[in-house]
Amino acid sequence: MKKECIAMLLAGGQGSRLYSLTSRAAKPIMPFGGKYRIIDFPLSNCANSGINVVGVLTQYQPLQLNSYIGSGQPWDMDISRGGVYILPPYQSAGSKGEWFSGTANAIYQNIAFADLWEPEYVLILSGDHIYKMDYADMLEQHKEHGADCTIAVIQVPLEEASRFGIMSTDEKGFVTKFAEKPKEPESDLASMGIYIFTWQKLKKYLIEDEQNPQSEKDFGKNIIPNMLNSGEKLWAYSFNGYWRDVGTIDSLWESNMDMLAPALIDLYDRSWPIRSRSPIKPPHYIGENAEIRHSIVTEGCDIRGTVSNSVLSSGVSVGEGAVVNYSILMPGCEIGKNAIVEYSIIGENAVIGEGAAVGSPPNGMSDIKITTCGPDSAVNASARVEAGAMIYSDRRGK
Amino acid sequence: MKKECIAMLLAGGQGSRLYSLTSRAAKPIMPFGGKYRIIDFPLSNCANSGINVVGVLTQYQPLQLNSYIGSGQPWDMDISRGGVYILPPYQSAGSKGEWFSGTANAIYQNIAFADLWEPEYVLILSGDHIYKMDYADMLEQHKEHGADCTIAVIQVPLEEASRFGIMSTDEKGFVTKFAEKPKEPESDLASMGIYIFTWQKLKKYLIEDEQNPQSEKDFGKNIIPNMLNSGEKLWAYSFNGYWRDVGTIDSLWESNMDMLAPALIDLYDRSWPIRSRSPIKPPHYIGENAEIRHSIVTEGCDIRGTVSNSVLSSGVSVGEGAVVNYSILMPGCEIGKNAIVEYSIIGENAVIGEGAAVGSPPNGMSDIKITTCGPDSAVNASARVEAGAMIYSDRRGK
Amino acid sequence: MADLHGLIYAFHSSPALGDLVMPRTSASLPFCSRYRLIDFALSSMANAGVRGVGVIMQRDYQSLLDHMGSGKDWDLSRLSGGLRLLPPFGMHGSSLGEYKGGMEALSAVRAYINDIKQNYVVIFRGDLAANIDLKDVFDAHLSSGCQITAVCAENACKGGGDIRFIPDTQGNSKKMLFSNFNENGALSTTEVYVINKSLLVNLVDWCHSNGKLHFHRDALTHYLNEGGTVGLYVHKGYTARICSVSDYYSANMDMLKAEYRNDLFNDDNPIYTKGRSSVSTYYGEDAFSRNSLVADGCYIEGELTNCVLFRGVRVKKGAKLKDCVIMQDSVVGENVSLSHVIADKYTVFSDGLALSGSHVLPIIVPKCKII
Amino acid sequence: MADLHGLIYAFHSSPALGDLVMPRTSASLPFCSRYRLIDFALSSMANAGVRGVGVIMQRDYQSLLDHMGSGKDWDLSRLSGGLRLLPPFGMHGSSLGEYKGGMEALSAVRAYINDIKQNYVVIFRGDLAANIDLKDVFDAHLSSGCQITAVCAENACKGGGDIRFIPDTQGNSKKMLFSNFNENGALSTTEVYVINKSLLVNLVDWCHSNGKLHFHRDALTHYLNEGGTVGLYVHKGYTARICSVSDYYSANMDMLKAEYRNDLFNDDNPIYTKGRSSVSTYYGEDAFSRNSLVADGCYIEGELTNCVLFRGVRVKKGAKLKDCVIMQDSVVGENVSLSHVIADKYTVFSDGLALSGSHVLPIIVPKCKII
Repeated sequence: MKKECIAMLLAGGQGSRLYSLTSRAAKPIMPFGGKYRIIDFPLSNCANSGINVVGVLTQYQPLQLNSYIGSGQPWDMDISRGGVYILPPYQSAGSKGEWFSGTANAIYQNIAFADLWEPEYVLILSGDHIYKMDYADMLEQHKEHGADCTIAVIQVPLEEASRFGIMSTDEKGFVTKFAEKPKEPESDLASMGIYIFTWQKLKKYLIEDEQNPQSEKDFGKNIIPNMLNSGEKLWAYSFNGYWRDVGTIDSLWESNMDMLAPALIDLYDRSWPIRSRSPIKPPHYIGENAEIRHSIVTEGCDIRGTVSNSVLSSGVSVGEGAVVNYSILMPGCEIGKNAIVEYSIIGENAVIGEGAAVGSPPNGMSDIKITTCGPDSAVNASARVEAGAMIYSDRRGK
Repeated sequence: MKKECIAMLLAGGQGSRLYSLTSRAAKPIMPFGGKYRIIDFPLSNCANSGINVVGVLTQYQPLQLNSYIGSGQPWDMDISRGGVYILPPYQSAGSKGEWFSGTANAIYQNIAFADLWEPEYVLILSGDHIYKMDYADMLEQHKEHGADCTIAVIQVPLEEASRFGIMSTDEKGFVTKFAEKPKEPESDLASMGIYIFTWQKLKKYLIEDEQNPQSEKDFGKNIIPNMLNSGEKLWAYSFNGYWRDVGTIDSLWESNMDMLAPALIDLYDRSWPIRSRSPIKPPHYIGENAEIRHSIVTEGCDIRGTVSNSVLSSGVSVGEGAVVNYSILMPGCEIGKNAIVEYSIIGENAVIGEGAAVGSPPNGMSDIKITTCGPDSAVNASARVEAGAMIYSDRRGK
Repeated sequence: MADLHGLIYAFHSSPALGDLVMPRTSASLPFCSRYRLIDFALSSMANAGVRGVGVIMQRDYQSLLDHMGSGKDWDLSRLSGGLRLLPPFGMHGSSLGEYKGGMEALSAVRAYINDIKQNYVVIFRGDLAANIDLKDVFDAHLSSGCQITAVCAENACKGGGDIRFIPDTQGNSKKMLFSNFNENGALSTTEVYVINKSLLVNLVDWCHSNGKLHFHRDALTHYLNEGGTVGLYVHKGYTARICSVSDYYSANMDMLKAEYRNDLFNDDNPIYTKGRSSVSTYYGEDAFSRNSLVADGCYIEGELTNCVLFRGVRVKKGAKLKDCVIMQDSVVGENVSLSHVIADKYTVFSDGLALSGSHVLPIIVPKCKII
Repeated sequence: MADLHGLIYAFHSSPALGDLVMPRTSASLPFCSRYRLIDFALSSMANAGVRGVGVIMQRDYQSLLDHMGSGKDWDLSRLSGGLRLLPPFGMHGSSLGEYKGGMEALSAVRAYINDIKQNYVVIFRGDLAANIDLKDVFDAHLSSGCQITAVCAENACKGGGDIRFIPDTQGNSKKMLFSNFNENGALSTTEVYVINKSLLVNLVDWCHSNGKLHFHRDALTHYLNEGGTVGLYVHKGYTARICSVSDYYSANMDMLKAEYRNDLFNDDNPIYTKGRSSVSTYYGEDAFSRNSLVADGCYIEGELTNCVLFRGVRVKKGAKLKDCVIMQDSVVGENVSLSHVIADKYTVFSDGLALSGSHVLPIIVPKCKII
């Protein structure tokens, strides 16, 4: 079954910089922006871009990811000639099986999957970015410039450039230099970690890289530099829209807060829907004495207290007299009566006891300390959780 | 989401005793009986027995298995409160991940999956048996006798008993003794490898067994003997119907031949349908000069030669003048003009050249030697493949 | 898997619902922010393990077809059984108007009823908002030994008819009342019935050959006259039949009360509905909301008090909504002031408009109207 | 994803098909062992990347509903677009009989046509057995600059009408012929058209306001009279329109020829159909089969020569079938002898029976008949 372009989504990691929040499930299905999970963004982008074969490479707690993706129906990908495929590590004849040891190795181990579709191009995505992008447009440029690899790039403030893979380009837009997290960045063009490769070319470099015992088997550290050194044509695809990496607690909090500013990224735009799997919940209810302002609220919530500048996923309850401010409440968490939650991320099904106080506002905006409570964690009634603290899951046996 | 009983299907192994036939895909999706794959039998039995949560534990080449099972729709299991779940090995917080090291370990590693459904009972199945069984009836007996574990048993000829796990029972039917492959069997009641456990009880034994470094983490060798020694109640559920293990070349051939004797196992019975995922193929065509007798033929076949006593999966072609006798032709294989195929198993998409001769009839029925050609293998025109030979896949690069 | 087959009456458009049923039947009326009335019948059946359901339709059923699709959202998309839509077959020219009664509708799908494999049938009105434990009803039916069991509401069914049963000492009934003349202990029927398939077939045939069209007036009366007994099952939860604008309005307002809402929508017996992928609801800097139910996908910059909002509604700055029901994708312009208004789908209220109805006579704005 | 929307005429039951269309429309006629005629229209569209398809139905469409379900088997079960069944809406009492022509049918679904998001529409007859590369047709339509393109068959469409177009030097046409009077180079239309949506809407409105009902006689004639040009696309593959018993019989017999069969059913543009899980076909010890097509699930102990068997057919010992079409789940008893027989679904031939028709006049045994 031939497809011009298929996508491979790297959803492998635990996302260990998110600490307690990912102790129960992989980062790509972290709740985000109320209604979503992070992986909804790349999956919806694929569907909207007309790419209908997506391999999801994963080896960390795949059960929830598996159930979440299911048949792919919510993203309109439950089709007989394509779909979303979960690709775990596996054993094969004469091999005891190997865990994915790097981003490039993960693709290497799934060459057979890609070959099934006889693709001309392969799009490599990761599961921890929030953005809307038309991959078809990127593919157009890749073809137009006869590139072997096209890398999506975005301008970043020069002072932050050393956190990214930084590209230099010639006047036409071809990449001339690539430096992974350079100390002294020569440009402000950062790689977004989104690549289109001409498949036969990528396959060659993947197979070569496997032979090199020194290699970290990583796209940014090995494959891209190797291609550049060998004189392959690498095109830089410029992207101007909203794009955030949500790999840390701070960036997760910030990008959720961004969702309260529809000018940054318009999720209400019906021409580019971000789709998700929704639980079965009645509408949300705002109580007699509730106050709600500048916030996102999802079906199944029951709000009796005061909520402002916050993002509430489905099935959250906020008791009478409680105050929630600048916080992210993930699905099913309960905020007890008269509790105060500020500048915090509360994980799925966590329970904040009556009158407890979690987190506190910063002294000036540069000093924000986000407080986190892991999924299923509990904060006792009237307890005080200091700003920046991290409560691990400890409540339930499962 | 509470379910009284869920099933866990052990589809893990490569099935290495099938040699070349399983070099590309796991045993449970080995084509069988024309229309089927082996896993269709336990899956259909589950559906017909009203069990609609099935975890499929696998770590060997899962891609084809994954695609075959898909959303579970062919078995009527694409439901929102249940379904078929592929369970590969995985990493979790603080663990590098572990391959399944035995049947019991595989279930142990997926305790969290089972607990999701809060089951009272767990049915353990394997992916290499051909039979029709009403698990609901077995569960009834389990409950009726207050058993901790119920083992399905079948009478086998005493001279073959040493190949099985052999049970002795008291006059009521409770198991008093269990011996894995005993040299001198005390009974002719063999375990079919189908168990129902009271889940909390099984969980306890699984957790204990994990602590024992000497254990092989196997149901037959460890869990069942441990339960018996600890005085748990083990009930033997007697089964009288057709049941075959298809773990070897000989047994795979024999049980396919059994399908030509509808008196043994009635697949045309609409009250207990065995369902499968069908490829999209037109009806089969029997040519002007073809002869076909005592055989099973599936959609998409194109038969121009003579076929007798054989089982043909979908999309098989048999050229003019070719003779196929006592053979199993798996999906998409091609038998060239004037070729002779006897007492053979021809793998998926294998090509037998014109005028080639594969296998030969035995001298007397005790001396049958089955010839096998692996998936995608090729036999050159006019070549001769001796009885009992095994051709490995070598033709195509994929 | 219960030995029970479902039949839903979804052909009726109650005239007292006025403009609300112009584009649809009563069963496909949107309700409580994200549901349609028929979701209650479908979900009650699905939750009881009913695997085969026939939906009797007649005209104006496009919105029902769109809503139900293959039945997948209720797990009723099955290889055998599943959801079957039953337009009138083989009735060429015989009845152009709406079915005049339940038995006429059942006669029209007589062939389907005949092929039902289950031994028992549950009949459910598509315009009933009630989460009924049909497994429990079915158990009661089997243990009573009656050939038909009526599900009665503890309090008279809101907006319901007056048909009641007088229980005997066993809790069954041999007497049905059509008037609302007060008789002690009489129980109102919700018109949900569990009935032996054989009896159903007999009653359909009897009515057909005698030219009788109605379920209660003809079929049940005949059954009781012949000495039959009706089992009575009392459903204690919230029950509303939606036959008029006032029924519709007050049932939506009832949903603002946690007691009623939690009774209809609970995790043990969820009410399923067609999925629609949408974003969460956004409340702006100056938004204000009190005692309101809001679905996903809304964008609220104005004020809501005692309102029920469906998906994708936009309430612009300065708008004030009180005691309103606003259906899907409607837009309320800046500084609009609405009270006691029911706005159908895709309504647009232009900036500055003011409309005020009353609890007794809410104003209905028809579908797609721009005012 | 093509900028092309599909419309399928599935309301027609051709009278010359007699008993074969008693329980169904022409579009839902079973064909070639496991298909229905409408599979060709649906699959041709699906293979061309058409994502939205409306199926125009009128009466007797239960078998179509059952066959198509949500459209999943053609990958037409989509979140937006997908398969829509179009019974006549808002036509209360206006037309009880069958639509008299294509334009009347299109008028009845005018609201649906209006909402089509794509700029081009492909119209396909549900009774046409042809695997047409609509992507290629669409490309030809776009490059010709014509507002409408007719798909013509190289040889006159078997069983087809006589409507033909005379090509000009560019390969387009300004002249349509209704008679089969011989004119050199005239091309027969398969009645598959790609048409600009704007033109389609105009023609529907013009016909509606002028009381015109027919596509060719009224709409196309009007278009040509006004100076319009029809693009011509020649489809080279097998093409049969099934309008009579003889069409039906010979098209099935055609499928025994590899040339025709491989043209209709090829791996590049597969014909999809509703899945039915069944066992493989079993041939017994004494079975004999020559030049026959057999679906899965049959159980054959007798003899077949030049036959087309559908799923689940049982042929008992000693039975001899020659030149027959036997539909799903029929049973042919012991020593039955049949030649030139078309047996509809669930037919039972009792032991020893002999029936013999001719190629010109095959015997039709209606559905569920026991003889």
